[in-house]
Amino acid sequence: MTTLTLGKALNRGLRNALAADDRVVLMGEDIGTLGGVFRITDGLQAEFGRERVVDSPLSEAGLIGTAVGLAYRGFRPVVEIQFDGFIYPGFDQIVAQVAKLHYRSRGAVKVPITIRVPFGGGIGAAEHHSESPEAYFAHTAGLRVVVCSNPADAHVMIQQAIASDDPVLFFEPKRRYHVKGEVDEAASLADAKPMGIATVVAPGDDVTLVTYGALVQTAKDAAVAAAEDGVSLEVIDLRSLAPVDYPTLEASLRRTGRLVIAHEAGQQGGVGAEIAASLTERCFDYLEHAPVRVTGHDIPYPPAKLEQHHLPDLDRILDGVDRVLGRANSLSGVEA
Amino acid sequence: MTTLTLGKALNRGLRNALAADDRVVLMGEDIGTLGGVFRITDGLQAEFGRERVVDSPLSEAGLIGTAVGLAYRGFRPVVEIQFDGFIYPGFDQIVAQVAKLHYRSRGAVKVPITIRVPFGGGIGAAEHHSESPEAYFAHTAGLRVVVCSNPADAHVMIQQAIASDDPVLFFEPKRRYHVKGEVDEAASLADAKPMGIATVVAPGDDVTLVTYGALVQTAKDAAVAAAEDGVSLEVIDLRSLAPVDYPTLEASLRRTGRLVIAHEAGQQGGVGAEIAASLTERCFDYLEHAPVRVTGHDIPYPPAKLEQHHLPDLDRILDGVDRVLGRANSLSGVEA
Amino acid sequence: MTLSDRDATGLLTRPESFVQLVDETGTRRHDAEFDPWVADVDAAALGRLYRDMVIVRRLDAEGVALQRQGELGLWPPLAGQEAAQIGSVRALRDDDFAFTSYRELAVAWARGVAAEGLVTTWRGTASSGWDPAAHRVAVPQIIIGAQALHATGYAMGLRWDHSDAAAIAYFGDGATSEGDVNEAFVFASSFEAPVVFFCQNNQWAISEPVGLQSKQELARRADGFAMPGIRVDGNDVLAVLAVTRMALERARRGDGPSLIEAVTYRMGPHTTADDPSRYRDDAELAAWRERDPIARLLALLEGLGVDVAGLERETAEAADRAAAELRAACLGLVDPPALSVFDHVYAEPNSHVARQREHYERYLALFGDEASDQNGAGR
Amino acid sequence: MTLSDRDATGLLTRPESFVQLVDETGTRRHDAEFDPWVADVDAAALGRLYRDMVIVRRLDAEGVALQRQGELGLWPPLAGQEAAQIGSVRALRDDDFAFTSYRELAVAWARGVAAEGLVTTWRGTASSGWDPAAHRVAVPQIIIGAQALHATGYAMGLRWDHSDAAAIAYFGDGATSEGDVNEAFVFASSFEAPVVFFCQNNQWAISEPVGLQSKQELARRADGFAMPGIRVDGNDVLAVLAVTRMALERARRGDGPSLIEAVTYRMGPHTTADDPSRYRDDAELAAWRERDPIARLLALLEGLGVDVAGLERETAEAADRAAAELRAACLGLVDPPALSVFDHVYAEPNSHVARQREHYERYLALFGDEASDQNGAGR
Ligand SMILES: Cc1ncc(C[n+]2csc(CCOP(=O)(O)OP(=O)(O)O)c2C)c(N)n1
Ligand SMILES: Cc1ncc(C[n+]2csc(CCOP(=O)(O)OP(=O)(O)O)c2C)c(N)n1
Ligand SMILES: [Mg+2]
Ligand SMILES: [Mg+2]
Repeated sequence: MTTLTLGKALNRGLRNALAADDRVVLMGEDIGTLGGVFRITDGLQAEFGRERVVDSPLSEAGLIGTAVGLAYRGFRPVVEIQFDGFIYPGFDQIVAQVAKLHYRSRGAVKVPITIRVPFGGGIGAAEHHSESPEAYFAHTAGLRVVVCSNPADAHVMIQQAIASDDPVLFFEPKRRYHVKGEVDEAASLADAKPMGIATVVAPGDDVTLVTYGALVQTAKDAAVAAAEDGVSLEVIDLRSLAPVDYPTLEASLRRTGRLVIAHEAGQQGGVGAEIAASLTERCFDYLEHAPVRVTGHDIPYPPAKLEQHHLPDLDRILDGVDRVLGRANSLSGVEA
Repeated sequence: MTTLTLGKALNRGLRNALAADDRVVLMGEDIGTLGGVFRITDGLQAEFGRERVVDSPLSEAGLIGTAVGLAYRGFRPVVEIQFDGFIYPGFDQIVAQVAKLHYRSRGAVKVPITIRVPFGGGIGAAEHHSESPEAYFAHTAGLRVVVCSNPADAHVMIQQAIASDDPVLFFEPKRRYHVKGEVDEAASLADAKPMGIATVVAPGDDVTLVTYGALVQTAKDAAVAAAEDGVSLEVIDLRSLAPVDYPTLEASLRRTGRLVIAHEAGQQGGVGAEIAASLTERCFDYLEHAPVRVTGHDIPYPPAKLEQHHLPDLDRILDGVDRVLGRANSLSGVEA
Repeated sequence: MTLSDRDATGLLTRPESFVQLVDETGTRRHDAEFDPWVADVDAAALGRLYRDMVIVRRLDAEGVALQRQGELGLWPPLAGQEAAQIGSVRALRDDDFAFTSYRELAVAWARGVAAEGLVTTWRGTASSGWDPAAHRVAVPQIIIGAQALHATGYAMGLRWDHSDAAAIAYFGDGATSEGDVNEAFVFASSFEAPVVFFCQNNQWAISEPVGLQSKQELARRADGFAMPGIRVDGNDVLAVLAVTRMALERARRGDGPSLIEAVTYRMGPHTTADDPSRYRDDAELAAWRERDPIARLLALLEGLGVDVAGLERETAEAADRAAAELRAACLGLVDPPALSVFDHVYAEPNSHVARQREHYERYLALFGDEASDQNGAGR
Repeated sequence: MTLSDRDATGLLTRPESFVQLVDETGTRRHDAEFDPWVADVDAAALGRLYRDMVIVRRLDAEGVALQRQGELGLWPPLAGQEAAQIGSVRALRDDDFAFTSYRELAVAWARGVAAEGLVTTWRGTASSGWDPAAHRVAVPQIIIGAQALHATGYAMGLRWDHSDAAAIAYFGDGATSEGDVNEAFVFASSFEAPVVFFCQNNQWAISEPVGLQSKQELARRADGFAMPGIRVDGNDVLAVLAVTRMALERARRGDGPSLIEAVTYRMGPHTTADDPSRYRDDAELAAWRERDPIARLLALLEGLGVDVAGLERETAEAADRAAAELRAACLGLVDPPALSVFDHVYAEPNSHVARQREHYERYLALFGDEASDQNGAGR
């Protein structure tokens, strides 16, 4: 076991992937000499050369579109999008090409492209630097969407994403890049838990609290706080948003009968909507209360000084728990 | 009253908007001389000139981006996207600019841009010509998303969308362009029902069936078929997907206790997910069954010969009704 | 629309500004720079190019006919662009890789795609007609310009693989306005990718004349991206062959990308769904008929003393056979089974797709036997 | 990285290929074509340009200091680019409209934006600092290149309004690789929009040298879009003023867009979050210090017999005052009320936002008085 930050765990995972398969190439803006604005690719160009770790011209459509061509040629491109809010110029290439090429070619062309996206807020950044665009991709058939939340997962999941023959949108909770954790660098990938499986990060009986990315830690904190209050939260780190690991969620919800879903992205059409709807379909008879969503507001990401009024935090999650338990909460007395 | 096709009703609505306000400009690929590939803008360039009805170079980002600049200059641009599947190159300008500029500028810059999108399948078309991308936009704060389903609504709603100071994604069910209906061309806009309000198109008591666009007709057919079977469906045409008119939906669902939502778009993170989740939140105690979604599969739009196996149709909607009623259905005997 | 809008590239007024080896009358024009690139092209080779063009024109006509008869959903005719497509595709080596739009019937055909593969997409039985790896032709692209980036990426890979093969990207005049095409120029230039950008300027993007996309000759777009840009008579198969060979050779040498603007004309509608009479006049079409790529080559062959009557007869027979084959393949296509709608969404097993598939299978079973042979070809 | 990658535009080796009216030593170089455009610029006017540049450099330094002291979240320094920004913005008429990126402090300042407006975004109290209509400067753009299309659209509107005002779009060398910028060229050219594309080639896009974006001088990108492309010494305020005036005049005349490449240098980090020592060396910076835009103008003024010591003193005082004002404005900014997070999402009433706002208000009320003055400025 080594103690690594989440960022460094990604760096080591990428390094393993580059070493394991010489068709793996890393591409992105400033990822070479600089090692990326978050230094996730630090040292990799020096080690693997300029044709494996490639500084690209400033164009996201260009990055994704050339990655598609490289996939045609049998490469496994790993593209870094510098910040969440800069993925949209590449949206057409992702949605119309990356997601559809395997289907369109009737399986003849594999598209093992990994698109890494540092995402989410809470870092006091300027506009376009704190977005949570994951729902767009989870709604796009043909893509897999995964999110890591801790160093150990980051290390394994990035390698699994790269090894996957499907295109993977790989979301990294940027505000947790510097948080440390134990990583077993020697562990074999073959034995690792598949990236499509969710993890129960804190067991509990009263409420199932589902989230992903940076909010996993907040949810764990909420479980501790709730426990002091006599409420037992089962916290589940989704890890995969497409497909979602429903068996794990169902098993929990059938026990607790109460579901809270938290994410930073807005509520309307967020990932929480799908999970609430799907779990209501699957577990209706077990539900004691309507699933509760604790999300960012449906607003453009606000200026930094207001972000604490946008992002779900410990208190807002606990308020959601109160709501699902029918205890006094922010909606008490309001017609639901 | 005049009998007009849906396409012609849009044409007349656009004509009214051009005549009413000389800051309204239409822009798009092939909309001038040709009148658009669906002829929705037929005759308008001849009548209003080349600076009001503008054939643009072949670039969707260019179209939307220049529309933003025109909004800065006080114009009200109406952009035609030729087919649903071609909107993605303009996605960045829509999501990062059109949706956010009013917020970003603290209300100083209005963005009264209407983006017209012929959408949906069922026309036997090639790839990228039958998509239902509405959920991407309904998930984007700052945008309004509306869908017309019949000539009368089309005529009024396009004028309302253009008159709105907010950016509007205006979806047109292309496979119903040729369907005729009565339109009151003389009616005043001021008296018209706001585009944000849903319409109960068939009253009923047993099941609330919610849909939009081309499926509204299918849903009405389903109501007729179900009635023969002794089941009374209340069909609601959503009209607005963002925001959704929940009061109308709630009133119905509180009576019926059973909700079916149908759309052509895929299920995962589709508009139906949000509506199911929101109505479960708002009407949990009234629900007799989990809301049922009848949607396109979560697959890239299939080749034409398979589209009837992708799109919800009368039978699939009726199967959904059976499911929500707990009658024998495609999932009978399967663990939900 | 003024004349200058319609013809901003100045073709009609400045024919001398492009590479031409065979003029409209079929006369060989000598060109010190480009002749060497086709020094090997003797009368027999010219005859084969003629044959190619006649066959693809015939196939194209059959496609249109099949569409008119309701056998195909749509067809995007190439008529008029045979020289541009055949001249360029015949310059390729077997291990080069082509990325096309929807209109490059001739490219797919020349790379050996079977008749069936040429029609599946338009009949709607599948979204692609062949295995790209087998023919080294990508799945045709409908999103305008997107394939320019794919070709560039592929070419970057070629370079990193130390291969001396090249990629070629086909797109239209309209496509030059899309960001993707310009970004492809940026990437190709930056990475000195061995890619040839082959723009068929057929004067129209549906109803929009090329002058709306550009007030400058499209070949000149190359300069600002540090590439050579060559303007060629796209109706002169020999000239097209020459410039494409030159550009490919440059790519193989490691000198990077080039842009070719093949000045040609779409003689038919944009697709069978289009009505060009709404936006262009007969006189324009008539003027371009004078520049027909096939007639011109036949005249050249005649001038070279070839028995053109025999060649015509023989070629027409071959073309008819190909057309009959196309028709038979088209009519023989069977509709895919219902559940194949779920095939290949992912390369790896996917729980969500599996579930939806299972649900839909049960749903079909409600209708009894109809659904019996609805199983797809596997995951 | 080889030298040719880093300096593909050849600046260091070919200074003669750009417009320069004042050389690095402060000597006036005469130029028959461009002198007339600045014939009115006498010593007093030069003094005012000097003053502008000194003030914005000082403001910029204050911004960096405020960030280092934790008062601002981020700051993107303009140091080194004063001549490019001041020379161009001072060429504008009041009714022209500027669309900038995040780095054009000097443009906003010169258009009269108050001190507060220059820092709000970076302090994080609002995403914009001024009313675009009041100053005819759009909200600064972070999405690279997007504003080039906005400027073009605005200019199309100017043309349709028969106005003789113009738009100017500021962007960097890196931005030329984005599709949006190239599409802006297409639209501007097609519609003969009165827009000036002003590219500050400051040699770097964060860590990427301009040679990675283009192997060709960026000004040459214009040719393929049928625009004039002018390369100017971006550290020579007089030359920048001249070429921008010329381009604006062309726009006003109805002759359409132009591209200006102002060759300059970002002397500081990309932003205060950046560490340029990771990707560029001191020698490069030192070489560029020799071309400092302010020192050069001072030398010219001295040569013209101006009392430069007096000018320097007086200007330094004005600059210090401006900096103090900036600091005071920054420290005086109050955090916006919590519920203002919901303001202006839409221009019209919106049931969904209203509901979320109401819910959040109730939520805040759970915490008692804290939430009292949390109301926003209205809908
Ligand atoms: C991104 C995108 N926008 C719009 C379309 C609709 N469309 C199909 S073909 C076409 C014109 C293309 O013109 P050009 O590039 O000149 O090629 P040509 O059809 O002439 O071969 C258009 C606008 C599309 N397929 N993709
Ligand atoms: C679409 C997009 N992609 C990436 C970024 C991240 N980014 C911010 S500034 C920058 C470099 C810009 O370089 P240049 O255009 O030369 O302008 P400069 O910063 O040098 O003024 C990058 C890559 C962004 N803001 N927007
Ligand atoms: Mg064309
Ligand atoms: Mg720069």
